[in-house]
Amino acid sequence: MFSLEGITTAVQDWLFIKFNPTLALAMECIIVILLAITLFAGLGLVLVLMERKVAARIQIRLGPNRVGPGGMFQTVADTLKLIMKEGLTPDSADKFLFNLAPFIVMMVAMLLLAPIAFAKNFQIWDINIGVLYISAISSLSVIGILMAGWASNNKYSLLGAMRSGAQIVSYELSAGLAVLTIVVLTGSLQLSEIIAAQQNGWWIFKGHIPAVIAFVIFIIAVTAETNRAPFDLAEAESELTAGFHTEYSGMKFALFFLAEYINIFIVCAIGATLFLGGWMPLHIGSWEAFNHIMDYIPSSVWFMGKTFFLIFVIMWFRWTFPRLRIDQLLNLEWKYLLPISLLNLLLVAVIAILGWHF
Amino acid sequence: MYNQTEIIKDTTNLGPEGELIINMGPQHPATHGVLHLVVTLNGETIKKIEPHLGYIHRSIEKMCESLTYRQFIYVTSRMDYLSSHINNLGCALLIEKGMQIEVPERAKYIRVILSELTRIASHELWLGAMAMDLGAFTPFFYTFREREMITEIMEETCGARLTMNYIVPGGLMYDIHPDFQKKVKAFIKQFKEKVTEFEDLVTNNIIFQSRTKGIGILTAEDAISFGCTGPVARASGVSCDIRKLYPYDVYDKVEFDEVIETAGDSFARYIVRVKEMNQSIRIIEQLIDCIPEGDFVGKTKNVLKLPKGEFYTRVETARGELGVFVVSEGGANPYRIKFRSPGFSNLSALNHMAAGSKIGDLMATMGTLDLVIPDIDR
Amino acid sequence: MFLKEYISDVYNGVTSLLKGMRKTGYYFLHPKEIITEQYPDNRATLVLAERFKGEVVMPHDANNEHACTGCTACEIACPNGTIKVVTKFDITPEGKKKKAIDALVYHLELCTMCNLCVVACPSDAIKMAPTFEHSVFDRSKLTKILNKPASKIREGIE
Amino acid sequence: MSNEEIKEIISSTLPSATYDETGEWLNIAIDSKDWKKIATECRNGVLKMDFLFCLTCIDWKSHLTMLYHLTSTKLRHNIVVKANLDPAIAEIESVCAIWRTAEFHEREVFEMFGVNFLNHPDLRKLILEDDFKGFPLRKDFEDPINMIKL
Repeated sequence: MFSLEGITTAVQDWLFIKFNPTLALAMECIIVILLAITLFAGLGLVLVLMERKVAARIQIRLGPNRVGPGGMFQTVADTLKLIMKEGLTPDSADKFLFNLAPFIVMMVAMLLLAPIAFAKNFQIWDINIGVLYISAISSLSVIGILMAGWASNNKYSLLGAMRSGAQIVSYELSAGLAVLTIVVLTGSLQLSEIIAAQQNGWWIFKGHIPAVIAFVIFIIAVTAETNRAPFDLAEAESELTAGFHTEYSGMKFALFFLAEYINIFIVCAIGATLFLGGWMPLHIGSWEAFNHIMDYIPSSVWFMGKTFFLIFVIMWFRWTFPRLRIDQLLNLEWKYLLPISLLNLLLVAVIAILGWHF
Repeated sequence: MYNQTEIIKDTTNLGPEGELIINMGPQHPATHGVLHLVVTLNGETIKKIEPHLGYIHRSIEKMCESLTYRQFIYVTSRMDYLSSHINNLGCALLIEKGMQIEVPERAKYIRVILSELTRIASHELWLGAMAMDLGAFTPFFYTFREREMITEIMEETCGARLTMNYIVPGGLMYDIHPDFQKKVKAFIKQFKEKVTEFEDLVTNNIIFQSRTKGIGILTAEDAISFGCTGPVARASGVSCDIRKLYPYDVYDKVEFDEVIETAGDSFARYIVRVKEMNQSIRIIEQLIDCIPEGDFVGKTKNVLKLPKGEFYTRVETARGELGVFVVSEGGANPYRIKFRSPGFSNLSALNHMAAGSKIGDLMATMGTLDLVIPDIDR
Repeated sequence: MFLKEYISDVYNGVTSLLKGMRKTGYYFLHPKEIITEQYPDNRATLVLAERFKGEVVMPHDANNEHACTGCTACEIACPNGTIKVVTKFDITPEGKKKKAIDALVYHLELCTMCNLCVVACPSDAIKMAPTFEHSVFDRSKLTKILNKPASKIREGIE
Repeated sequence: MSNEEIKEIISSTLPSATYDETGEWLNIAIDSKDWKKIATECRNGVLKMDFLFCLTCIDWKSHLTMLYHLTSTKLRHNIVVKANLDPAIAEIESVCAIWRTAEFHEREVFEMFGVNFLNHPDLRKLILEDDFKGFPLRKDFEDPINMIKL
């Protein structure tokens, strides 16, 4: 079976033979950082194009189709355009915070990449509190948004930032509780162990209805957390023109834009890891032949397939639903999602204790 | 009194009681044109809305004073460009009333069919734009698909897609295209199939309903007091359809219902417009097969001269009652023209409707008012 | 009952959302519904309505003759001074002076395509042409002279 | 309600009103000072004129005429009330408190004709720029830049 595991071990062995351990570790770090940045750029380009194509298909139009075959290089061209643009800083803005904000948002997104298992044994940092780490870091992105909104000295930005603050803080809760159901089922915070526990079936199948409910709540909550429609109140362009990034232009705007898509990718990757078995292939009970065929598909393909499916679902939401109002958004969280997920967690705990899951 | 520098100062500072003052527009995605609202906010709650108009003011009333009666009709297409045909019709009706010009039956039938097509096109555009105001982008494209069919019918028969100028005093500029009836029927068929789409996508959508129900309530009394007309007033339970009350052309011969809702909120206004589209289809279906043969334009003099006096006609545009008021001195040009545009009066109710609600509600309220800025500024 | 209401609220909300998603999902899976017209590429197959009011033209026949008598009816009918008729006096073979057009100046940049000039024309000398690609880099190019050089009025038109 | 009945009711409030029935609707000419009284009577009295559907002004060069088109949404009768004003000191009572639609229409007439509405809550320019000089819809208005004589 083809796996990325071989490559990583080969590189590591080679480095440790050639150099002393400290230097080898440093070089590994550099390689990882470079890979992460490349992945960032690549994902950004792919996801933006994907969004535009999905939107176009849903809206009975063609979407970008001029630059490159099927419009493949459209986002590359857009990025080039954004790089060449002048990055304006408003006169009355707090210049330091204004320029810092996009990098904070970006950095948070980058940090979140660390514990994600892209394929079998292909993980930057298999931290033993992986799930906790993700919840902790992902709530930091609101600081960047608040910073951007406040520093712009623009009332639209400020309103957008305030909305986003209220939104992210409250949706953290139900996202956290939904993740917690899986932690309860697995009994571990380590992502690799959560994946390993899904060897004989994904949690969404094994965990009965509570797992499905948790999955739905997780998807809703992360859609809200990444400020995507129908929860895109922070930018709500028909109300606040562009919300917190109204004053941003050029590459600084592009960083916000990129961070949004990377965040989507990351939350979808986490969703795929927790509920859909990460890189685990689909196995159905005792169908040996079927399971065997599934095993031949590389683990990275499994992981990417699941992640992109979830990304597609989130895009599908965006191009279907109208936007909620801020008080309805908070109502949804506090009156519906939070009680349901608390109840759900209780159910899951009972299931886990009594060992009713497969 | 505001002047330019004061507006700028106000936006960087706070209001007298520490409120946020936001200049919404003239360039804003939700104002559909160059409407400028100065919104005073207390947090997310709106305290006061003050419209600043005139960004697209062309003084059409003054312009018309120097045009002849034949010429001034085309200018009115530029007022409410989404129901330009109905605007033209209002002006033509006024001249016909003033000069007692006999209009052939054929022309009357075609005028009504085209008016109703215009109304559907306008409501379709409104539906898409309104959904977009609330953050749903996709219905916009679906509505434009059907609207495109109407504009193509218009293009084929009138020679233009939006500002048709198809009406002359006494009838029509030229006869309908031979394919007209066939195409209109094809449109009706497709429209009936596709109109259910919006029920799934918009009308029954829980988010849409919660965004519009109980939002921007206008009571019947207020609607009358603010001079609201059209779907805005009808959603509040005021019967004000000019087509029913003062029928013109062949509206007295067709059967249709005046759509009236009583809730007076944004959702009622939405429902009124959707049902109105169906009523328009009903009118077209009754007329399309029985367009009488004959002339398409009546006999008129070369130079039209309205007798001395004051004349007023009203027509029901997609947005409400358009009143055309002409004062004639007996010459070839009108002495004074006043257009009582529906949007102008409807906009004046905005502050009353939206004060006290959230910014998001303002979009729902403004969206369902169906403002066309050139119609307000004239 | 509160709980029952709560559950039915959630159920109805979710089903209404799913219905909407089914609709958009249908269009996602049916690319045949796409209605985009790729404009500059489809120029060859683009059919414009014959009545489309794009610009005013003066048809000339094979002998380079037109039907304009220079009566200025169009100039009078035009609401915004788009047309300017410049007349001259031709000498007919019999030695009489006859009014004819020197130039029919048409300002496309002022024209609103209202068709009033075409309706006003007593000899059907001008008509609306279904063209729409009028953009040029120099505004002065929009001022056109409709009669071709050395064109004459057709015989028999008064 | 027929024109005769309307006349009777108006005359009982304001004997000095004169009538003109040549047009489509009954025209009532009043003195501008009596307008508020007539307006209140029309709105709240038996006439139930609750809908002010058109409010405008005409410049007759020698004088200005304010026109109020009123209708009743319950009884469906229309009247036109006219009041002549002196262009130099054009003043008339505002009817914002009676028909709220008048607020915008009066502001429009204020900037276009220079009619001063007394007791208007917010009499500012609505459409024109704030520093605009002159009253564009008056017949003696000249704007050499924007008005092109054809």
